[in-house]
Amino acid sequence: MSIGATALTLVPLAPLLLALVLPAGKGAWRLTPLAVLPALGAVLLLPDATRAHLPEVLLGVRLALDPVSRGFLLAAALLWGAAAVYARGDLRDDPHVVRFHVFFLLAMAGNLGLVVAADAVVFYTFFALMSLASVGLVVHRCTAEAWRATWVYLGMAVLGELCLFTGLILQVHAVGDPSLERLVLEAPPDGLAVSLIVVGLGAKAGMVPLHLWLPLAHPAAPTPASAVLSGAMIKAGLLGWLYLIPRGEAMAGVGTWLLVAGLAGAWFGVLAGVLQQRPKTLLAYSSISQMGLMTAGMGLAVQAPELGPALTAALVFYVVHHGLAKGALFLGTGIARQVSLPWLLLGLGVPSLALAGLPLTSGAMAKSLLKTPLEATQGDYSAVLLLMALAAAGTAVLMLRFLALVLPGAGRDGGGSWAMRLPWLLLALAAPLLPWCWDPAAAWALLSPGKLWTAAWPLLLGVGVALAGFLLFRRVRVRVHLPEGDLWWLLERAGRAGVQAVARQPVLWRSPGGTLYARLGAWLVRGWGTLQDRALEAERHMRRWEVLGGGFTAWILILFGVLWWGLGG
Amino acid sequence: MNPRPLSLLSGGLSALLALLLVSALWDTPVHEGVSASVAGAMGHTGVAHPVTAVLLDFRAYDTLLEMAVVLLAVLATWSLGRCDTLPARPVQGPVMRGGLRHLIPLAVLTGGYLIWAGGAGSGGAFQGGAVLAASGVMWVLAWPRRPDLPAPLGLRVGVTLGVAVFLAIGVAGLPLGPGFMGYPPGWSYGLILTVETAAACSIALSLVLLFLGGRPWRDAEDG
Amino acid sequence: MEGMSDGLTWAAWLLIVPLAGALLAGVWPRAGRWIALATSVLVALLALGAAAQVWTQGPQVVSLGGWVPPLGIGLRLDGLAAFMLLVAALVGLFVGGYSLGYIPRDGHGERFWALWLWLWAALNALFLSGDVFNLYVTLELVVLASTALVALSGGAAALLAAMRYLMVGLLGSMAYLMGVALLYTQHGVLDLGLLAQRGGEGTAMMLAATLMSVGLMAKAALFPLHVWLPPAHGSAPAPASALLSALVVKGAFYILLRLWLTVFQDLAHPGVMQLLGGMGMLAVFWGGFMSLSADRLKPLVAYSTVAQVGYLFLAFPFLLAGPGGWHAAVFLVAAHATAKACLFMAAGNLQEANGGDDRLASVAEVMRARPLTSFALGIAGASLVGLPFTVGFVAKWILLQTAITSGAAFWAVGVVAGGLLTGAYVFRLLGPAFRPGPGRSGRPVPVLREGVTLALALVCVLLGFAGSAGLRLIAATPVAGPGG
Amino acid sequence: MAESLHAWPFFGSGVLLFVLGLHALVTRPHLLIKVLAFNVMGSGTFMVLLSAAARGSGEPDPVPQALVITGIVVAVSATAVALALMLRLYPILGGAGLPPGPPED
Amino acid sequence: MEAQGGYMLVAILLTSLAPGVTIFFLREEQFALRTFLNMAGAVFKVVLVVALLVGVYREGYTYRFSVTLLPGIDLVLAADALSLLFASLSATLWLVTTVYAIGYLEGSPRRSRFFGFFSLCVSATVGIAFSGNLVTMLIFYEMLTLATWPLVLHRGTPESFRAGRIYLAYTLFGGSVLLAAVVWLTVLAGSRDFTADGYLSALYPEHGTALTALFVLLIAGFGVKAALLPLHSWLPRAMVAPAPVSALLHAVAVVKAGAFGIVRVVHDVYGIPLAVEMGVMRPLMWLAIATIVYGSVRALFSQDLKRRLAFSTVSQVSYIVLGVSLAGPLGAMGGLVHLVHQGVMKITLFFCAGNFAETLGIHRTGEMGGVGRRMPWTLAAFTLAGLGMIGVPPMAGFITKWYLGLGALESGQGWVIAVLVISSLLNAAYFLPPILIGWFGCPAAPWDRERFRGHRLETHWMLLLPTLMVALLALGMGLLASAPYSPLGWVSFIFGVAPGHGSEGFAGGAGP
Repeated sequence: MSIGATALTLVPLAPLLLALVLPAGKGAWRLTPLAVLPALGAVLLLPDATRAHLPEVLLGVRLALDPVSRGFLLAAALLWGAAAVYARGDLRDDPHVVRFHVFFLLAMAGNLGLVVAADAVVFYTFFALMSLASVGLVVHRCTAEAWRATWVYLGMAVLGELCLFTGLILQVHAVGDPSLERLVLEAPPDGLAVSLIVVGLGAKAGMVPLHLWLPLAHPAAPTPASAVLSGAMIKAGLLGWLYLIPRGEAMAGVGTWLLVAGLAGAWFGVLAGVLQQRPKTLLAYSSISQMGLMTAGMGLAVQAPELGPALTAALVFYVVHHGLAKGALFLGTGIARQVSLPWLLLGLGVPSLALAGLPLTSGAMAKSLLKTPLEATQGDYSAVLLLMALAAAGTAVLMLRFLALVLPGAGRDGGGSWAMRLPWLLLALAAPLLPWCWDPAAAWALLSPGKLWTAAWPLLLGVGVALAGFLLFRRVRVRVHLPEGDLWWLLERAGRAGVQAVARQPVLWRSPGGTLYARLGAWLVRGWGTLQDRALEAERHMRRWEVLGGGFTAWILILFGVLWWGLGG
Repeated sequence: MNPRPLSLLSGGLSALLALLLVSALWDTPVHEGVSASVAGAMGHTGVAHPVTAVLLDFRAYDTLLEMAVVLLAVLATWSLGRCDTLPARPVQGPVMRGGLRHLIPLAVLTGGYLIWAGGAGSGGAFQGGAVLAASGVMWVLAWPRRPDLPAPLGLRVGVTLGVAVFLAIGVAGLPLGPGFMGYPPGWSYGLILTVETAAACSIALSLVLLFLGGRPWRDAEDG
Repeated sequence: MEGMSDGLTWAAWLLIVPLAGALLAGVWPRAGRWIALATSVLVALLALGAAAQVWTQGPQVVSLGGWVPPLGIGLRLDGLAAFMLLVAALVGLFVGGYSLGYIPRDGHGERFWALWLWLWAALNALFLSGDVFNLYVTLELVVLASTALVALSGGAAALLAAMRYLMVGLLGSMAYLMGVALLYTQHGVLDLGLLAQRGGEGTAMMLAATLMSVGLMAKAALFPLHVWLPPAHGSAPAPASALLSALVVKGAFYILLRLWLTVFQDLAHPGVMQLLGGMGMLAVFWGGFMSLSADRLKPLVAYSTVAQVGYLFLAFPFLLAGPGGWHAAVFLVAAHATAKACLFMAAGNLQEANGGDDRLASVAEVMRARPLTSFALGIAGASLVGLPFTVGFVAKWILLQTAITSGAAFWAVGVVAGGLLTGAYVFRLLGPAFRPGPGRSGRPVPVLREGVTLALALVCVLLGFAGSAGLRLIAATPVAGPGG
Repeated sequence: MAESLHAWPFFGSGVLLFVLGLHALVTRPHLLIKVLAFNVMGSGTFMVLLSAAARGSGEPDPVPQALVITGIVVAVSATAVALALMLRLYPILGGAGLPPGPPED
Repeated sequence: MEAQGGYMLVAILLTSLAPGVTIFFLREEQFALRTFLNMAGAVFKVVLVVALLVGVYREGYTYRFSVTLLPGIDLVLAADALSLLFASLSATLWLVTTVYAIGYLEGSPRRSRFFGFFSLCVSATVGIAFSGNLVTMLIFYEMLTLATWPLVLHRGTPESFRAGRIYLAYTLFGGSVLLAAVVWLTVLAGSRDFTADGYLSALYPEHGTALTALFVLLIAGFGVKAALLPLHSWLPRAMVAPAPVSALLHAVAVVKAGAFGIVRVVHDVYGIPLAVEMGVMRPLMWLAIATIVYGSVRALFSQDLKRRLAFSTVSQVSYIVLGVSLAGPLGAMGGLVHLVHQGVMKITLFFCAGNFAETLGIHRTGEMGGVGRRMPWTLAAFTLAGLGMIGVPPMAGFITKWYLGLGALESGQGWVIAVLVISSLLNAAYFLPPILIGWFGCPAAPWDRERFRGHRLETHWMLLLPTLMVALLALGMGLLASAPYSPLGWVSFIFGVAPGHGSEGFAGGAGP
């Protein structure tokens, strides 16, 4: 095992081992942030195409690091590190701190592991570990709201996993080898398998019809948990798509489907988000919207294989950008009350506007990276580009609504330790600095006027619409309020009604054989009793001498008769 | 079922059985049976009368078992318990006793003759034994006080004597004669006679004891 | 077929020793217990010798007193007889050992030894005899000895049961004798071999067959005529009921089988055989059903004998199935004899420990405190049901195998269903041992008795491995005609 | 057939005795009558045996006679045991008939 | 390699038979001797089985011991790869369960009787594992009934008697049906040893109907103990037995004996090609599927923890039957490997259930709220095993599900995966809630019978240690599945496929 391979295996292993050690040591939970170091080291130091292979473990574990997974790993590592440091401060006096950190580390291991996985089975293993461990994070506060969110999240996670499992097994059987490279290249365009994979990962990536758990889980989970959930974990779905959806003409249908779902998600996220009251729910809807954009990008990449590499690079950058920005926003919301207004303005303002695509920030670069390949090719993607721009405008409106919700509460409680402020500010700084250290050339290109304008007009439009909206609502005084988890709220109500309806029918619920079995049992016992009495009576009767003697004579005659008849009398 | 219809049914069935038996016996062939070969082999038996030859030579084993049956009957009755004092109503008056005083010696004499005559004519151990037993029974009835029978051991030996002698002679046949229950050649008449006398005495004693119906002595435990 | 001298010696000594023992025990009852022990050991060795003789030199017909059968009486020392002698010796040995602890030393107890040896002598004579009339005399010996044994315990129930037993016995013997008379009238010969050669299908032969069969079925307690058995075996002292159930009932079946194999083989029409088999099956279910509803230990075991006798009668439908069809039923005799003897001994132990009351409910407490006896009860019960590692399993296996090879699958279903029913009442017997609550060891029972009971149970397991040897011994029976 | 004809009365009476004995044994509850009936059946059988022996032209075949003698002795001993048992049962049953049902054993 | 070392097999049998019989006659208070006998027997058996494993794996010896029972019928003990799989499972789990039972039954009455029958039962199971032909398997199969019946009755309460009666009725019925079938088969084809692809193909054309009827009888006979659908209802009722009994018997010995019997019948008596040709595989698969779904649904609705585990066993054992009925090497590998995995996982669950009941008096899933705080280690084991049952990687259950899925696809019935998915869903539905409320819920009512409060360990060490050992074993079997000595490795050795990467032809990939 070369150093690279050992380092690579350490990426998921470090948090796992720490999670196992945690319950034993008293204050060991304070070491959680250290678990991220191997991942950071791997991102920065390990060359591309580092391979690790453990033939003995599971069904033969294979790990690999390539540009795509490096990007995802960067985002995940930074975000998990920041959240871990934040959590040290946030949950210091929580009675179940050890339990939280164990599940936190397990989820981290799952997330980091699936990023570096190079084998379908390994990917699925870490995916399952991440989703089940994150259940522990969502339910941590054990409030009614948390339990409700947990049951929804757990149900959808398990369903998603099973869909993924079926899709994977179909693909692996077809290709005959679970390694991801071969799956992507050689997997036959089996509609069922791919749609199962899309749905399975879509549940995690918050694709529109399957997004129900997101707005419920984020407000319920503790801040570091929801930061990581929104920043890193839902990205796993996207990564899965990148690895598992085979390219090629036959996949055009899936591509368009993804595109449509993505755009719908983008729009739905914005519309539902604006109507929210709580900042974290709003951010959740913003994640749905952003993931929608990324899904659309994914759809385009699948639909037009020639755009594949460029779009993938764009998606990777978009993931990093969104991860860091969304993480900063969540952490900021967490301590909004303990921080003075100017710090808050800086710490939240910059990442939120970055998300909206403010020029000179990672947002603008992400959106332009996404758009340039579309403009370059001959296919007319103008409609798509327009919709994307409008979505960006929508995000701007959303972000302003978010700032309106958060800023008034600034500085109310005071205090707030540096351990919580530092990671938040660090992430916030990433928004402006990221384009420069990612790809300086492209960053310069962004400064050209044409590019500036294409980035700026959606922002200005958004600001205009936001101001108009703000003025309108102030006068009309109407409180339009969409309940969190929109569709789920409807489903739940319908479900409860259905259960009561069923419960009212007495027939159905009494166990079908209930009385039948009881009656049958009683009848049997009675029958047995009478049978026994009758037999004893017959026995006593047969014991009488006359009956015995008569039987003897009769028996002689019967036997003789049979003999006579038999031998042809 | 009250007895009425049951006996009718049983009667009908028995009648049917009778018919069957008659029809079965009707067409059985007439045959000499074994009498020819018995006559042929009489020479070796040393006994003139064929029945006695069959009884004590050809089918000697049957007779051994038959005497064993009598002995077992006595043992069985003894195991049922003690006999009460006999007879329930003793015969009073001198006639019985006077008559018996002459009759019993005569009966003993005839019995002895019957045993002796068995060799040549009809007679033999069982007939002689029966007559002796009859005299024994009459004697027991006439003198009703506790019969002064010999001690228990004596009784037991007496009863077992017949079978024991016959078995001993049978076993002697193994080395000397032609196998088990076979008499060494030339000795058969003498041996048959001894067997007959021993058998007669045992049978007589057994029948009298059977008449008493139980152990004629007090055992250790039945106080 | 003329037997060499040693064939005769084995057969003769097997008759002489028990007879001599019986005579001695009769004359000298005080020493009855030691005479009986010596005799049982001797006879066991003789039985082994006879079996070895048949195993090596094959079957022999031996004429007594040097007179060849039509004149004299022949003894048949073949596989079947040797096997039955072995079974009688085995059960006799263990019952002897058991009785040493059971029979009190006072006067009343001493009569048991003489009666037991008489019964054993009678059974040996019965198994060896090759003459129809001689069989009648041995049957009478068996009836008288058994009646005395049943009446030994002296209670009202015992005496009545003995009377009923004697009446049925005599009725059966009288019918048997009339059959002999018919045979003699028809053929003028009494030896089984010669009668077999003459055969014939006249009404006389048919009526003789019917009378003799029904007489023997009454003595073997086959279903409709079984009513005398439960009170008789129930109220007899434990060693006596062990002997009665294990051997005496089998003696009548043995003669019936012998007759249908030799004398009446021409009459062995499928219809009759199915009828006998059918009555056997009825007996299995009736006996099983009555055991299920019996609430006392000894009647339960007695009714189980009625059921198991039913299994034996399956030999007849298999008679026509092909060569050796009936071997399975004969092997079952050994399986049932050992298991039933052990069950009765265990029942005896428990009854005495429980102060004479053998109601299932109250016996359970004693069971729990006596591991040896309960263990023996368990193994014997398992052998009766035919569970693995016991001789019962091997017997049931061969029975099923014969049923299936004979093509008559419904017998196989009957055997399996019967097995289930047996399982029901055996586990009803064992169930109480697992109830909670303290065990009460009750009155002291000599360790010898419990030891012997367990030893016989272990023999049931060891015999499980003697399956092929047993079958080979039984097969050494020269039978002309279908059953050969 | 001639010889068997003149043996006919003996066969007939033998069978008659056997059947009468059987009928009486079956139907009459009284124990003593049962024992007597048993002896009647016995003599019926012996009659059949002897008439089979007497059928022949020459002097009768000795084997059945030996059988009959043995049979008689066996019958006697069986009757003796039956009577002894009956005597023991008499006080218990308070009458010599077998009770209809079994005493509750 | 010629057959030698047959006495090794007898020795393995005796290691549990001899102590078993001697324990019967020990007095209650001879505690030390009884424990020593038990432990010595268990350890010695494991050592012998390991020796056999090495012998068969490395040197490829064959072990055979036979004694003639009847002319033409022998009692044969033979150690091939398949039998060693089952034997090693029973041996290891017996060792663990003995420790658990000693801890569990401390101070309860009638322990000599318990451990006596306990050892008899394991010898019967090992006997079934090593039996070389159907007759021997039948004999040990019925001996298993005899040995387990008293264990079900052990508590002596009225409902344990009712359960015992029902158990006996079912198993005796099964035993009789099996006896009839084996006799019929022996009459048809003679009593022959288990051979790789069965020995009945010669009889097929003309004895067609007889062979099908025989197949039905054999499956019914073994199905009783394998708790197939119509014959399963004794299993949930037998849960009244003490925890170690339900752990070893109803998770490992009895249920697996039935499944093992079915595997032997399909693979080594009929042989896959013949079974497929006769068309009996499809109905068997439908029966297995029906049992899987039915078991899971009933488990969902039963509130009592052990009853839920019992129904889960009913469903999980049918995974094995499903695997076999898929008639392909991969499906069979999935089924066989589940034989071991389910045993280990289910025994962990029963141990945990036993710990909860013994320490906190918890019997219903509803009462499991907040158990995580009071007994974290036991609940961790319960979680591991629960996730394993659902089939979540890296637990052992996933390996089975993976191979069954591939097996289904390989034999053309891809839709079987839907069944696996539904079953996993149902498993999740009845395992995850208790786990979640265990870790995160709070106790509804204070635990009435709380013992071992304030001890260093959460419960008696003899209860906790075995639980953790089997939980780690379950995790290890999943994690190190491709190692040669892991169940998957051993099953691949049985089928001659390279372990790892469950697709044929794909070499395990050279290590770096």
